[in-house]
Amino acid sequence: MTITFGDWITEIANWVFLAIALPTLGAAVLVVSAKNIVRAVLALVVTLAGTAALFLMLGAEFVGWTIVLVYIGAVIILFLIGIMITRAPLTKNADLSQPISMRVPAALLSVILFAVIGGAVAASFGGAAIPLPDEATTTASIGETLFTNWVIPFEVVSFVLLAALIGGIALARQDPAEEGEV
Amino acid sequence: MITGWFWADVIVKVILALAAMIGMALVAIYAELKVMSHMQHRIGPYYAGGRWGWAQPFADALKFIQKEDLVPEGADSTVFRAAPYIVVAATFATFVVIPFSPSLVARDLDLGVFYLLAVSSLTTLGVLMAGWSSANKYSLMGGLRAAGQLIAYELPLALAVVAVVVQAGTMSLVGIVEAQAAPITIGGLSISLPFLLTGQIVSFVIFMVASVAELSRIPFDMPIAESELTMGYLTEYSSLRFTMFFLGEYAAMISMSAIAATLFLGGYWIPFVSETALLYFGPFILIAKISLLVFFILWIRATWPRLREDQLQDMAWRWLIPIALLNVLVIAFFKVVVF
Amino acid sequence: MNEEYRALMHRSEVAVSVELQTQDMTLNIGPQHPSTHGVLRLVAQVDGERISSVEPVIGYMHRGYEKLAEVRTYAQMTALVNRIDWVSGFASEVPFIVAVEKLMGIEPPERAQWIRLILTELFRISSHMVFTSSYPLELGATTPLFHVLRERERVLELIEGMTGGRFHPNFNRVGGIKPAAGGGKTQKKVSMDIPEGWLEATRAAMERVLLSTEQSDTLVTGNELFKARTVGVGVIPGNKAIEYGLSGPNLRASGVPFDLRKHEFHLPYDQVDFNVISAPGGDCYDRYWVRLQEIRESVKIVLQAIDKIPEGPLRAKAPRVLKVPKGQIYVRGENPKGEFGYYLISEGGQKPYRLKIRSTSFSNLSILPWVLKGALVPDLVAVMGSLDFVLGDVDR
Amino acid sequence: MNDQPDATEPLEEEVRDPYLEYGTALAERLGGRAVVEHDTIRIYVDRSNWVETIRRARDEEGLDFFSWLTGIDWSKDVEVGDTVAEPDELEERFEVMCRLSSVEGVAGAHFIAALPKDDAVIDSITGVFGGAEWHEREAHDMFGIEFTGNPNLSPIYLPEGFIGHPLLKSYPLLAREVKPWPGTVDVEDMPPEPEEPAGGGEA
Repeated sequence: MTITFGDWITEIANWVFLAIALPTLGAAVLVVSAKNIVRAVLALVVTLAGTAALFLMLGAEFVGWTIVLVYIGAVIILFLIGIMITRAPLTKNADLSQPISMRVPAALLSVILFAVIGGAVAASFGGAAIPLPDEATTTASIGETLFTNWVIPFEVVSFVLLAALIGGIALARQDPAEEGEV
Repeated sequence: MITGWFWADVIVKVILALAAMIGMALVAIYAELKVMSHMQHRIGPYYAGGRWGWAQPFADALKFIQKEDLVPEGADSTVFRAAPYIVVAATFATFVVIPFSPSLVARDLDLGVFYLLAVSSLTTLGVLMAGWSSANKYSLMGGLRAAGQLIAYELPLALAVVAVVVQAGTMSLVGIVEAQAAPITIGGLSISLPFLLTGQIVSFVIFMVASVAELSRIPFDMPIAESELTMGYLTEYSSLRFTMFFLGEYAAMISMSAIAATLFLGGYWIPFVSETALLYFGPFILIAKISLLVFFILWIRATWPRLREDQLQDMAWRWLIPIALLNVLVIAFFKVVVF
Repeated sequence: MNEEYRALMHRSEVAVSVELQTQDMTLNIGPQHPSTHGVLRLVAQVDGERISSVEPVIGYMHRGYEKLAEVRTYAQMTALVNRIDWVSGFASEVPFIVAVEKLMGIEPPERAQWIRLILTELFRISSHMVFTSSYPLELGATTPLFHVLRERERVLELIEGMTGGRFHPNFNRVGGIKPAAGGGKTQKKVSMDIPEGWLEATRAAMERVLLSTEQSDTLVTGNELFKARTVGVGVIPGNKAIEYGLSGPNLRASGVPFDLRKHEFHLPYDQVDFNVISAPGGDCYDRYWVRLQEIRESVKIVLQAIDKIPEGPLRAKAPRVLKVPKGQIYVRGENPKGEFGYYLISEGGQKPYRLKIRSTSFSNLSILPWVLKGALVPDLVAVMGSLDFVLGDVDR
Repeated sequence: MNDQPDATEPLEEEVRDPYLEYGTALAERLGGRAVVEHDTIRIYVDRSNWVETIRRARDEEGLDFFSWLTGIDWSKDVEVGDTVAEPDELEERFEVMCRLSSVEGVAGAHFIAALPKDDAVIDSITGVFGGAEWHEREAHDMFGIEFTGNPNLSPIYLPEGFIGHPLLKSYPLLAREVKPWPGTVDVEDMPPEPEEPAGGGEA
């Protein structure tokens, strides 16, 4: 079944989709084009928030709020702290602007990547629509599947994360003896 | 599906929640003025509005608003201007899921608790933005302190909540209240008790400590420590934007107390009151519990000096988080094995 | 491109391997800052929250008292000197007046000496109470301020009842003290003495002061958070304190039990019984604790003095126009903040030839760069507050 | 430390003056000339011995408490204030005066080194007492005395670019110049900004 543009545009939800998607897209462009590193990160926040909102629209509440909690609430904050502790000039960062010779291939690559992924998704799902879940969200079922069918991958992933955590601490922590030598 | 009524419903609820937030924040400001005064043997506000100086918070707000809205030279004005909105919006968003009675809740999300944690973490973002964009070293240091503090205490806070979720078996706030209202049978005696009395006392203490830290209130108010950083990330703010931060702070205090009351003290529910009565008296019951917790937070402020940033981090990572983890373990054990 | 990239890699590697190259930030604290007690500026080099060096910039309140002294008559100077350390004005008046009296060979009557002693101690109580009230405030505790200042008000009322002024009594005269406040020409005889009921009021007020120290004990002294912020913070060992000329409670908190009241007897301190409070730690907590205990000792002194104060005139005969014979003298006294002294050079005539003011806070503050090296920014506030300086006393 | 005068005994009416005895003995040991009046011990030392004397006073005499350091401008020509009593006998000079005392008793002495006015340079005692730094900076501000060896002899009180040394006897007190003391208030205009901030004998 195909959806005409007329059908599409009369549906109020699609307006909401546009209201979210367009700023998200704009913010995404801003992330790579911003002249100030903190602003770029803040634009990334908007992009992520938009993505989260799209997930919410699709009824994937758990994923949506996870993006907010993990990406905006933790990852971005750590980005910002890292930047601000080391250097956070309020002016433009000179080393952020790349020469044209680097911009053009980057833009080209992005467009190709988008085309490939978009094409692949469209080709495999086409106009297939998944009905929005009713009242209950899918969180319970996510949890259930995670801890029954996928419990081993889940544990493996958490183990990897733990290892990464320990590795991070080991890297960041200065050895007192070494410090003494220097 | 989404209909026109859906949007009308949303708008009405948003306005109601906004009114509740601002109204309760103003009351909290007034309470702070009065409670602190009496603890310090002062009279406190006395003239504004006549009796008991009840209009003092309004007068304060008006005074702040009529000041000049300054953006410091050299500041990143877009970010600077946006920061207070983020803080207020994040605080406001928490009011959406707080149930004031079985039916009086803007939106009872299935993921209520998860949503709360996600949304309240956005405050950090606003604070960091405010600190960085002010072009002021005190502000930057204050913002960094705030962020470090909020990150450190998000963890014990979440873990304390996890313990409650494990016991209740749901993340919906209404569900959690109902779980507390459900009677437990010990021997022949059937009784319903709030979670505080049924094994969550450790979680409650951790939650309260962490929430005071999240609120940046004494003894954890290093981000705005006036004797060190003048006013931290708020230093450069004036006028309406300062008022927003100010209101946001007190609204956050209310919302944190409301969450604590809901999670641990039974929210709008108290024993021996029928379902129907709760429909009408629920809000008052919840507000009474909130007041109790707010008073507790004010009391702390009147009593204690502030800690140092490293001591605060020490406390979070070396004490609160391990204890909270252990607590989750114990509660999960009881939940799975004993009951 | 490749080479550039390699250079970039190289650079980053170097930066990481040496150490994380973060630049020290210059943090300008003051001259208008809530914790500097006035116009003091600290130029601190901070690495994150750690202070690598701090340079106090003083002189914003320099009023040139030593120069002014050379154009003021001795009588005019008493009004000036109690403005040096305005929290304890009377205590800084006394050594000056004593210096003039000694040069002129005038011995003030006993009663005047005792009144000087009582007032000095009242000002000490008042000054220490300012400290015990405001120091917790620097650490974020608001309530002690109100509880302590409320009782300090009683002390100020006493001072006002006697001298007519709350801060700047200007009450000393060469040869004794000024006639007490109150009364007019018609009541000259009555008003020439301590106001009626003043001694009883003092006794009552001292009760309140003791009560307030107990309140401080329960609210502040034992407070775990207060201890966490102050114990082991800003440690000044005894020998450093001596080297930098720290005196008063700051010195005694470093384990040096030196109190001028036990050595210099231009006021009858030899006739009252009190302990020299000292603490071994040299940290902020000890500096707080010593001052709190000294309030109790001062109360003890005042109560004894009330019992011992003899009857008699308030003022010895002194010429109306003060001409001080040639000579040099140094008189020091135990100001609430420490050794406060005047080196007075008179070449005859009505004005000093040179007056060197040994102000306590100047020396007490001079240790700040040493003690703050390597401290954290929050400790800066804790240490600075614990030194209990008055900017007027630093800048003179 | 045995030579400390015992101040608990009344000093007057006694034949022996403990301060005088202590001061003379101290000066003898440290190599200086003692003048004692009004219980104030002054020990005049040569400026070449300045640091050495201070160090010895600290190490050998137990005078380890650094109280203060300042300067005195002895001058016949006095712009403000009173002149000296016998101007003819006065030798124009600076004096650098440092008070050391003990934290165990009343013992204490003022060490004084005279400096000629055209060569007001003396060694810094910051190596002996770290606390002397600020005091020397103050004396440098107020009198223009140079302290060789002071690590940071920048102005401490005076604003940057200030010309002149306020505590010199030749330095006019501007307020006194335009308005005789005790002055009538608000009669004259404010003094115009001086072209050259009052330096030496400008007035």
